[in-house]
Amino acid sequence: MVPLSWYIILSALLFIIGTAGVLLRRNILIILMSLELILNSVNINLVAFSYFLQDLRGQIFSIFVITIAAAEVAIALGILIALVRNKAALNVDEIQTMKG
Amino acid sequence: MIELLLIGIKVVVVTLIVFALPLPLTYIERKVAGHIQVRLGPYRVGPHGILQPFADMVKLMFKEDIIPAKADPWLFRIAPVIAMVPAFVVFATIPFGEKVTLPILNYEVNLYISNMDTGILYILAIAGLSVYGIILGGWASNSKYPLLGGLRSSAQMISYELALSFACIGVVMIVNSLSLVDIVKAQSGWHWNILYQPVGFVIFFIAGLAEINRIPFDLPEDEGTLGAGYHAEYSSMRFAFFMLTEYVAMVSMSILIVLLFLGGWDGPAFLPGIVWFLLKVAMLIYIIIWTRFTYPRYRYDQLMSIGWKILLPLSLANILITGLVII
Amino acid sequence: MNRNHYNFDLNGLLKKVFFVDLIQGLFITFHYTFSKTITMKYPDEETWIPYKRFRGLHTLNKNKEGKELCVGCELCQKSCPTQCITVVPMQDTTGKGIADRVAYRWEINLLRCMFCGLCEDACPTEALKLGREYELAGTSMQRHLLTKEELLAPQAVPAEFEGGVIVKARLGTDETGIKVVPDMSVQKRWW
Amino acid sequence: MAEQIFFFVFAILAVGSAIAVVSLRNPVHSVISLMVCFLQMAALFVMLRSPFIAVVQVFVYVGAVLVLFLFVIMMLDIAKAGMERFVSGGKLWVIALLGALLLEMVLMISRSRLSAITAPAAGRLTGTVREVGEALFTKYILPFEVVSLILLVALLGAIVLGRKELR
Repeated sequence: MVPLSWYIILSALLFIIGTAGVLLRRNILIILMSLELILNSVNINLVAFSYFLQDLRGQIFSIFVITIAAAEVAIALGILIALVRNKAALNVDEIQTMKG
Repeated sequence: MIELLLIGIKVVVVTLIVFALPLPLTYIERKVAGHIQVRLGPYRVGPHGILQPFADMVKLMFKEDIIPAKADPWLFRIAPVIAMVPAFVVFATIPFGEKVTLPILNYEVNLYISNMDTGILYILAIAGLSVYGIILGGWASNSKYPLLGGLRSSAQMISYELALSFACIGVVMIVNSLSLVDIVKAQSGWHWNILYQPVGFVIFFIAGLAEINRIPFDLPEDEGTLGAGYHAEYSSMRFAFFMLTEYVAMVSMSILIVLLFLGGWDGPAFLPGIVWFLLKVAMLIYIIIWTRFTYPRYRYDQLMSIGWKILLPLSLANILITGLVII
Repeated sequence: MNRNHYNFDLNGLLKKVFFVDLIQGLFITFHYTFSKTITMKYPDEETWIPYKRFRGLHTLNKNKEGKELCVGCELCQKSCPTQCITVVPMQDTTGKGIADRVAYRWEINLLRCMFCGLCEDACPTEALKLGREYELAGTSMQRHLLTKEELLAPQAVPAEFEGGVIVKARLGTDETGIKVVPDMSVQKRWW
Repeated sequence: MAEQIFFFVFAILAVGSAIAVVSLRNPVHSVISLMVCFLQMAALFVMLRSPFIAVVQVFVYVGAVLVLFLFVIMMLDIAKAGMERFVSGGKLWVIALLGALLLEMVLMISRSRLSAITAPAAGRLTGTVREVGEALFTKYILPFEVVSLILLVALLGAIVLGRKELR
């Protein structure tokens, strides 16, 4: 039987890896993927608790998380395409339009 | 223990059958094509060319395996496998019949590997993965025509998966279950879903043709404009894997249509259920081949407008009307 | 004013909705599926006999008494644009030719021949004809350098045969190449 | 026991592919690793008796979101963006901080009362589609509608952003 803490540790690991990706990489595509990774690590938590506590709320909320993540990706990639079309930059450090 | 053993045996048997199916299917497709075009088709290898697929297989095995110099070697190698795996994994939840009693052992066997609670969703989800092989194969070749083929297929598959899934929802609403076994059981006694969901059937069939890249929607491998499309750079067994995938996808799509709309193994009692099932699947495969050699290919903008402007609204309306009727 | 533009075409709409045209197309191809095929089962079972005008492998003729018609005049050699014909005449009094001059050697290099038929036109005694043998592929050089003796042997299709038919055939293969042996007794028309 | 072996296989593959996602230079390779990672997560969801979430994960993430990623990557020119040097010397403090964060989390988890929660022998929840659906459409109907509204807005936003020229 797999104890609950294992799932939590796995999700913590994935969360840290995702955060590292966001903080270390400068490629905007990789940053978006790392964000997806973070969201998914939270999903593992939710589903694990849902199973171990026999509560459906975890599953329901992981569905919501997945939906929001899909919406986020659609918008983010739309922005990305518009950005590349205007500035031809994939590096987040080069995108400083809002800085003034 | 015997249950596990049985599942193992079933997995092996189904995999072997699915692996072997493309051999007769290529022969049948070429024969039907020949006769539709007033030709003979393969004729020389064996009586009426019946050994032609084996000759082709041997030829493909001994061809040189070429990897283009500028290709991404890792993705280029793995893409055919990524394409092939989903096509086979789909069969994990496809039922071929209900229970049969083995004649000698007197043991009841279910004619499916697993009766999942999320049957249709699982199949649609896994079938959606098959696009990866095509996209990656096209991208990894580092050549313009395969890349265009990969791009086309990714756009096409996302577009038509919507209509395909929505067409399923009508059936699911009638049956009240996602499990394929339940869906077939609900259709027993001539209550076939094609009678209740004719629009859904037509949408599913058309979107299914697009999903498995068959004419009139085979834009990803358009010979006329793309020179074989996403597998233009592939040769030898890697090319064979792509071919295998396409034929297996054709079989699984026919099986899905039979299960969802044509009553599965339901039929008059003078033949066993599995025979009816196989007959229906064979008929659908024939129809798919038949349409291939009847219709021309659509243009790409036509393909997109059919998917988004006709099939998607139609499938939404179908769901709406089904819901109203059920209430 | 042409109001045709605004007319609502119910018939056309119904045709579209029920895929009438598409189904008609399907039935056309279905009809063809079971119609007679026009493919010739060429090397194995059938072969095509060309018309008389066909220009295939050369043949040297004999007259009714079995005398060689070739008089060794070398006109064919002179007229040949690719110079693939070699003729060496000699005097002969044994009467195997129609005159006392016959060809000592009459050789042709088929690899250079382009089957233009000028040699046939140039021949004054109608000894040289371009026959109807067209399976000329082979694996050795010797097969393409034909001598007088080989050309004097009668071809499978007789010269007076009209041609333009499919006949039964048998695939005969030897070490030099592929030969399709026609069986002239069973004939059928094209299509 | 068998379950633990499976857990380790899936977990190691997931962590390994996640590391590959953030460390590979080529974005296409990153997407493939992310696909592997998500598939492992789906497998973990199946182990947690929630097959519906697993299928939704495969359907939405692997089948749609990542294909979208691939599509966008192929449309853009990644050749020059791929060759970046991403762990510069100044970023070492980030790694140290993240390591500290991980250590803290593991400590907290190990000292918490989580181990007291044991897996239910025969749970009430079977994670069937019926259960999830009933909960979604009765108790959680409001969040559901809000999420569908968000999806609609996202759809419109993506269409507006993707147009050739913004007016």
